[in-house]
Amino acid sequence: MNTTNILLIPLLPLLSFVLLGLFGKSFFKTKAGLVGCSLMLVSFIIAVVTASSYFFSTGLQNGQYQQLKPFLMPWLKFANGLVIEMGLLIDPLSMIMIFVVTFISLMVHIFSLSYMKGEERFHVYYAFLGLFTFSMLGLVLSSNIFQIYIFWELVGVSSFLLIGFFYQKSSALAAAKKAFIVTRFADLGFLIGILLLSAQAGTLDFLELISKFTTPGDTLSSALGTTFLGFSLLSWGLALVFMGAAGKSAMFPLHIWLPDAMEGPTPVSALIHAATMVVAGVFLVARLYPVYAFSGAGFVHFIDDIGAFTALFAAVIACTQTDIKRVLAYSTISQIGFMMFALGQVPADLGAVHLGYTASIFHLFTHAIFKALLFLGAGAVIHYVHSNEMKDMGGLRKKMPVTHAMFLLACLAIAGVPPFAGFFSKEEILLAAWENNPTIFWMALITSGLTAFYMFRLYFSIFWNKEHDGHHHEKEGDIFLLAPLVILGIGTVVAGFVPFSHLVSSDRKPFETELHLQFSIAPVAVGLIGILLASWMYRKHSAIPENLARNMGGFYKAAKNKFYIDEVWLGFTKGVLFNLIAKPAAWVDRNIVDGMVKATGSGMEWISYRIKGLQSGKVQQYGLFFLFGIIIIVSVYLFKNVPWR
Amino acid sequence: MNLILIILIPLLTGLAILGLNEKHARTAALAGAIMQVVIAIGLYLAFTQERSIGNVFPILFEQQYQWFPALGFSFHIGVDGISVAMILLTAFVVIAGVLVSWNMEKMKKEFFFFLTLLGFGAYGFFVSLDLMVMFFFLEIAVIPKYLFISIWGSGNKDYSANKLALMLMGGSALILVALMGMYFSMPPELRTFDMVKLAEMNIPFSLQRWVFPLIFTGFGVFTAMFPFHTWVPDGHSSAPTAGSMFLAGISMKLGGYGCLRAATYLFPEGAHEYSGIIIVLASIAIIYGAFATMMQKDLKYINAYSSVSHCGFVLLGIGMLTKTAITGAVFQMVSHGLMTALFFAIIGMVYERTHTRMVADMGGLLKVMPFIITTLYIAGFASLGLPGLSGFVAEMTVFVGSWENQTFFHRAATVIACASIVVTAVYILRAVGQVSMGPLKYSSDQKDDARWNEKWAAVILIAGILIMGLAPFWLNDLVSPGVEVITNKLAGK
Amino acid sequence: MSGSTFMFYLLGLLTVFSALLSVTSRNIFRSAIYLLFSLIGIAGLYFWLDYQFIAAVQIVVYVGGIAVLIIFSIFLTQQSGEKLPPVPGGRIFFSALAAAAGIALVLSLMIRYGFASVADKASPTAAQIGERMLDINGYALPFELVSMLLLAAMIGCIVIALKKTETK
Amino acid sequence: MMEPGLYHLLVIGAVLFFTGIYGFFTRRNMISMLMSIELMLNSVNINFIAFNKYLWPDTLGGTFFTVFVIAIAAAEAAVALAIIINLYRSHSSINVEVAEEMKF
Amino acid sequence: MNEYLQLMKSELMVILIIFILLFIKLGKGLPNGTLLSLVQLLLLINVAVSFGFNETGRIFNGMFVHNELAGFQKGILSLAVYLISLLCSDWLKDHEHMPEFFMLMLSALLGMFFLVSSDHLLMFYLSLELASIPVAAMANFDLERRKSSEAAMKMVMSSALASGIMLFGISLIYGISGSLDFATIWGSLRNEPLHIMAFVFLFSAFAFKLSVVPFHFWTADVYEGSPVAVTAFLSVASKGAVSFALFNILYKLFPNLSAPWYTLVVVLSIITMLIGNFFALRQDNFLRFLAFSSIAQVGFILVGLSGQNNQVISSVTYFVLVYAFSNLAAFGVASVLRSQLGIENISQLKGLYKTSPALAWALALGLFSLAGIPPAAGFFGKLFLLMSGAAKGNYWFITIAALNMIVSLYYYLRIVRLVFSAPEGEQVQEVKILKPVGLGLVICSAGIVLAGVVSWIYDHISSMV
Repeated sequence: MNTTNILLIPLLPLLSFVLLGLFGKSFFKTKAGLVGCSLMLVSFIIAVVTASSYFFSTGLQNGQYQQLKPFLMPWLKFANGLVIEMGLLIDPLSMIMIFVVTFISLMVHIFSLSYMKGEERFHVYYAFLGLFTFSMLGLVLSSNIFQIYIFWELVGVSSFLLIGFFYQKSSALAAAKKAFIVTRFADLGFLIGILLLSAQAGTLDFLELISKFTTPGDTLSSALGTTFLGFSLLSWGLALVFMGAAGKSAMFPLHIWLPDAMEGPTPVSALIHAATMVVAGVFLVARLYPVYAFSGAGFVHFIDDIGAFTALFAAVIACTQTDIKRVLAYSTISQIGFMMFALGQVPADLGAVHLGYTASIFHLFTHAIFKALLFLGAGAVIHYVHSNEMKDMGGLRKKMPVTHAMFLLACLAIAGVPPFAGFFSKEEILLAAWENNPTIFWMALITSGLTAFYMFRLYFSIFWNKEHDGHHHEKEGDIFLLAPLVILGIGTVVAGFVPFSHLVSSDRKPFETELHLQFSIAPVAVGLIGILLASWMYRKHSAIPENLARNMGGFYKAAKNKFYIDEVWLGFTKGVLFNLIAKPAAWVDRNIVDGMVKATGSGMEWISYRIKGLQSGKVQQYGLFFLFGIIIIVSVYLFKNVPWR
Repeated sequence: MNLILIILIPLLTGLAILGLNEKHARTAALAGAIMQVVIAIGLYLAFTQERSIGNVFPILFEQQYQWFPALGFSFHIGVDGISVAMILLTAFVVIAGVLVSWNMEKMKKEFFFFLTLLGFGAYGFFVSLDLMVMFFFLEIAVIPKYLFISIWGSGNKDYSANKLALMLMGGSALILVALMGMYFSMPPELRTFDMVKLAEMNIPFSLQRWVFPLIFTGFGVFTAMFPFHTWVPDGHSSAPTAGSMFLAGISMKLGGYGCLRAATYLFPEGAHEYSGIIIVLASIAIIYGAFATMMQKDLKYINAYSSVSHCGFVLLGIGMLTKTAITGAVFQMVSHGLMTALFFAIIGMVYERTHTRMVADMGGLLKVMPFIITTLYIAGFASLGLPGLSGFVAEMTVFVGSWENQTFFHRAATVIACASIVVTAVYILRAVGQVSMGPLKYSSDQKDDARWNEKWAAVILIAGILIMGLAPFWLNDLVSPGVEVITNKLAGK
Repeated sequence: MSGSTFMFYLLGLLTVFSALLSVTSRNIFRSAIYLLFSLIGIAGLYFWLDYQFIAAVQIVVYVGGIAVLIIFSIFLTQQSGEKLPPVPGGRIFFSALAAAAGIALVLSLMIRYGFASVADKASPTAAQIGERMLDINGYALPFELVSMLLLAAMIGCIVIALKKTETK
Repeated sequence: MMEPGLYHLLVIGAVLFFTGIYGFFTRRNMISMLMSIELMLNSVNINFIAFNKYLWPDTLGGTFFTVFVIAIAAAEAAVALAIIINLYRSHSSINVEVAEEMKF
Repeated sequence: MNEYLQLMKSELMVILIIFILLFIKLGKGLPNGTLLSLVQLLLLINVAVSFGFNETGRIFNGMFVHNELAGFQKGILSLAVYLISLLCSDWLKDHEHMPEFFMLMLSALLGMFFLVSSDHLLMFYLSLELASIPVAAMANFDLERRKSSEAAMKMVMSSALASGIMLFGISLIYGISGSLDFATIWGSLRNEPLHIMAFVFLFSAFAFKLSVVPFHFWTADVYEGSPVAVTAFLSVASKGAVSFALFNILYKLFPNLSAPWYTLVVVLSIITMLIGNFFALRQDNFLRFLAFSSIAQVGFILVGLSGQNNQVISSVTYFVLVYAFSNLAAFGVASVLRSQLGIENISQLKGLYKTSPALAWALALGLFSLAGIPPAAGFFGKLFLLMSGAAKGNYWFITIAALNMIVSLYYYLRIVRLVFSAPEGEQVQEVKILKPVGLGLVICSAGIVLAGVVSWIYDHISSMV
């Protein structure tokens, strides 16, 4: 595998961004989509080739996948050995990621051909998709913690642009701003974390950083030795970096931006807010996993608590939402929660197999596929009924059979029903949890039950329930719309059988995992219960949900209002940042700081008017001043110079 | 490379403009500006050429002429990497300014004359190696601004013009006193204003400790140092477009450059003595400016206040006294110069079409003026520090450099500075988003996009921003040797 | 109390009192006349100091010239016998204060300084004065300069005070 | 002390001088202001002569100064009177208070 | 005898011109225009004569001292007079007493010449009177204007008072030292109360002529009332001459009292700058404004005078030269506007640039130079004054001075703004610029631009001291 090929993977999408951005309108017009797709396709093929060659031929050297840096370019040298490098880091993680990213991105590109047809800013859309894909690929291939921060920001901004794509909707603007600012706030932590860690380690390169912080040495000892507010600098750094990760991956309490981000075009949600960008946080933690794992399990527990809580919390909210995309959004949050806490499952002795790590990446992989499928399916539905609301849907299974089938597959997968993809990955996660931390396991179990419930609630109320008339589309959608669904559907079926533990593991050594049937009974059962419950409530139109909601009362209301987290944040920004800081600052500036300047000016005017009487125009008075002047001067001198006075 | 050219060209251009009639003034101005760009780039090439053939002498292309020898002046000019960067910046901003004001109606001739005069002052300032020559050019660059605002300005222009001129002149008065103090406190045989000579001798600390703060504050006024920044919002908002571009783009950099070259470099011990205060003031400026910006309703005010915040980074970088931080400060000067000039240019274009600068009165303009708004986005992203654009490079360099200081105080200041990038994101997105997105508020929904001159102005500046943002190593290689000289002096080597 | 001493005091008193009267009297003619007396008294003092030449100049220029000039211009500008308006008290007070303070200051300083008089010699005769006046190493240059000044003054007076018959 | 000497003359001079100043400040009539000035000049002359007589009898400086002061006094008086007369033409009064148009 | 001619060449030249004019006047006379141009020509020659061929010498046993520097200073003064004769042509050419005016102005100039090069108290007194009495007469030359005669009255009265007080001081000095010759006096002066009083009495007269606060009150009224030509002469020539003379007084006559007079000069200069600025802030009458601004400038001259010996006189001389150019540019514009449009107020200058750009540029240059803004020469002038003051190491003083520069900037720039702003409503009508006026303005502008950046002028001056 040669470097230029790998470079092409991110650069081709960039090319499509530049081409379409500059000449899209004037030159390509409606062909823009095709340009984007073809470039993406090439990039995808190269990615597949690269990944497979890595995994199956070159990568594995004497029982361990090695980490390669085929390309490295110093980008900005700081003084003391700190260098921002633009590089490629080839290891199992990044390989899996480039596959996922290019694959989903390609699907979305194709899907959008029909979904976005006739949009005024069609070319811009594809340009932005290109930009995003480029940044995401750059992110996953980064060899340098600062490089990852750079692409991290780029990803954020392209998500901003895509969320705000329908720019004339005020809601889109609001959502885009919210997404950007919340993640930006999180990135602040990431940045400071980087500064802290890099200053401690004296390097920005991932591998060196990891080795410096995992092998005992003065770097590590100083990082652990110097403490601030009772925590070691290292845990501060990791916590701050995790803050960034949590922001991107919508961990509680920074999750608020993700549901609103659904304002963007649905394919975009599929790409960015389901499959790729939102898992960047997981990726980051996985990237630094050795350090997290090593840094004395202290901080890792925090990670898995957050993850598990987020998973449960989001699942509860998902059960109450009626906007199908929001349901999917919350389910995404919950699933990422799974991945996150899976990463937290560090075995007591670091030598042992880190099942959680593998499981988390595995789940990332499968989830990307079926969640993309769900979103695209939802997109198809929305495309069909022109609404996001469940109440406008129902009984679509006859009208759009393909979509229905694929959607069902995806639901089964996410519900963890064997033999679909979700089953395997979630299995491993639960297993890892079971081995390390039973409480987490139980939370996870409940969550997966809820997952099954709300997914099938969604499924039934879209495709079954009472017939909803008033849409007279004949065709379900053209080939571009359906092909991606089908492909992803196939993916959903087969993805589970990938021998993932052979590919990805914390120490990059392949290991064996076997299915523990007796263990997997419980999750599957919980899943089935959830499904049955959902079908009983939503398969036919009935009053059960309302009654249930009424009985649950306050809790239901709270859940439906997302437990008022948004309101809390809003209160914080409006109340504190604006009214308590910004307003006073502006006032002080105008009235006090500037006031002093004004005061000097007006003071001079005042004086000059007060003393004008001296110039009275009376020549005798002038003379009087003259004489008094002399007398005063002389007598001053007398008192100054003559001691005996 | 003869540096006299750099000073002479704008001067001759100005005279030519005065000589020509109303119609051809702008052509002459443009020609002059293009020449300046060519020369600036030529200078850059020559400079790198010299360096590549291994000329490590810090100052290149020196020239020295007798000038008031009786008083220890001498017309001594020369450049190092920092000045070259600044000269490039000036050339870019000047040509952009000329292009933007291409369709100036009122008193064209004088307008372009004063614009070129400003350029003249700036170039002279950046090449001068004698403190008094520096001072001379510094003051040359002040008064045209006054006339700019008071003649071509808008709004409460007389007040703003006075405030700007008086505060800046107040700053230079402090500098003047400090310079004289420095001169006469030295033993007669050592008295000189020549920076090269001064850098070689070591000035007693007792002198440094009162000269440094005066000089630094004096130049700080130009860079909107915290309590002395209030001329910025009024001045920028009342000035005509090209005026604000020059004000924010270059003349605030005069201050930063002076703080670096005249204060920190020549009085290192003083710098060490006062760095704490500088850092505190800079952090205040950064965060407080950012928050004050959040409350602004007028695009120009927004950009003006954000300039206060951004120039805070310059002072912070200088105050941190580490090589990286100072390099970052220089980066920030260049980057802020480019992006704020771009921002003001865009504001001018938008204003020309919508006849308002109030954010609340605009909306959805992306539909009617895609190019302009796209550029606005680029400017906005640059100023909120998006990677790939200049702002990011500069800010990150400052942060990393500041973090190099181990003490809690320095790191707290750095964290505060970092926090400002969030606030920046908030106000930039609020403004830009409101202007560009949402329901359209415009007289017609016909396209009314940039004209050729505006496009070129924007493109030139964007090119600068992108080059710096994508390939910072060029600028880094240019600047860091110059900075190293300064940091060596700071380290007492 | 020799005769000369008595003479001196007489002259001194004449000078001072007529001066005081001339600045206080509210009839301008009277004050002009008092001024005349005061000037004559000063001339007398010069005689007493036997500076005959100066005394002569004094009488010729002042008594004969300036005083007459002043009286003429009073004729030009004043109807006879009208009194000057009274002076506001504040002005008088301040002026008196200033004058008193001045006298106190000057005299105290001069007396405290203690000028030591030398045994008096013969005063210069008109002849000596004349020689020095026209000596190129003496006072020739000032002499010429004064002549220029008088010329200028004359021109000025003519231009200003000349009654314009052919006004435009 | 009764024997008249330098200081008696100096006292006379000082008194005359400040009498003149007093007059200058208090008189409303320009001509009488002029008279006060003449008094001042005379007092200065007395000083010169006195100094010349009692302290530096062998120089002629004081004497000559007196002569020239007298000459200049004449010139000054002439010009001043001319100006006053002209002012009288335009203001038809020589009271100083009529000439206070320009102020502040 | 030849030596006398050599050393007194400029004085003799002036006297010659005076008599030429006198004879022309007494003879059948000439039409005003020709006479004016003749006078201008003669004055030009005079400028040349006074600048060229200066030798050092001391004649009339110390009553007349001449050297290169004195020659240069006389040159500056005659240049000022020449420029005035050019710039005020509008007013002069149809003034019925033009020859007398020149005779008076020239005799005043003669007085200044002697003032500059006299080393003897008597000469000092005489030349000072010669330099002021004719000016008082000139101030009255607008015979019909009430203000003019009021100005003349105020001037003559207060200058009489001043010279009276100065005479008293001189008499004391004579009493103390028994001589009138600087060379012999200075040794016998000590830091004693009486000596100080004598000094203050003497100093006050110069302060009066320089219009240093609190001896300045006459200035504004006289400037406003008198003809522009006279005002210009007062504010440039007589100020220049007096400041040269003051240098002699301070450094040749009272070196032993330098401790006391230094503080006096510093304090007075601060007060002067402040008062000048404060009053100038709200003036609307242009000449009155210039009066107060020139008072503020005098404060700066005092800053320079307070300094270290060698730099003082060079910086002061240079400043006076620059100040002559700058101030005369402003006065030239003022005189053109007053005599053609009767404009006296600043507020009427609105939009002058529109109608007559040449005047506007000249005015702007002059004001910039007065405000001390580079590249105008005034910048260097003030800079050097400040440097000579700073040499004493009294930086608070310098700081105050520098801050005063800022205040003055405010009102100078205000006028420039008015001149360049384009008003909607009424604006200045067209004015026609006579050739001599144009020439004068060109000379002034050239001087303003070149005298600064071309450094050899200052180098030349400092080489002479």
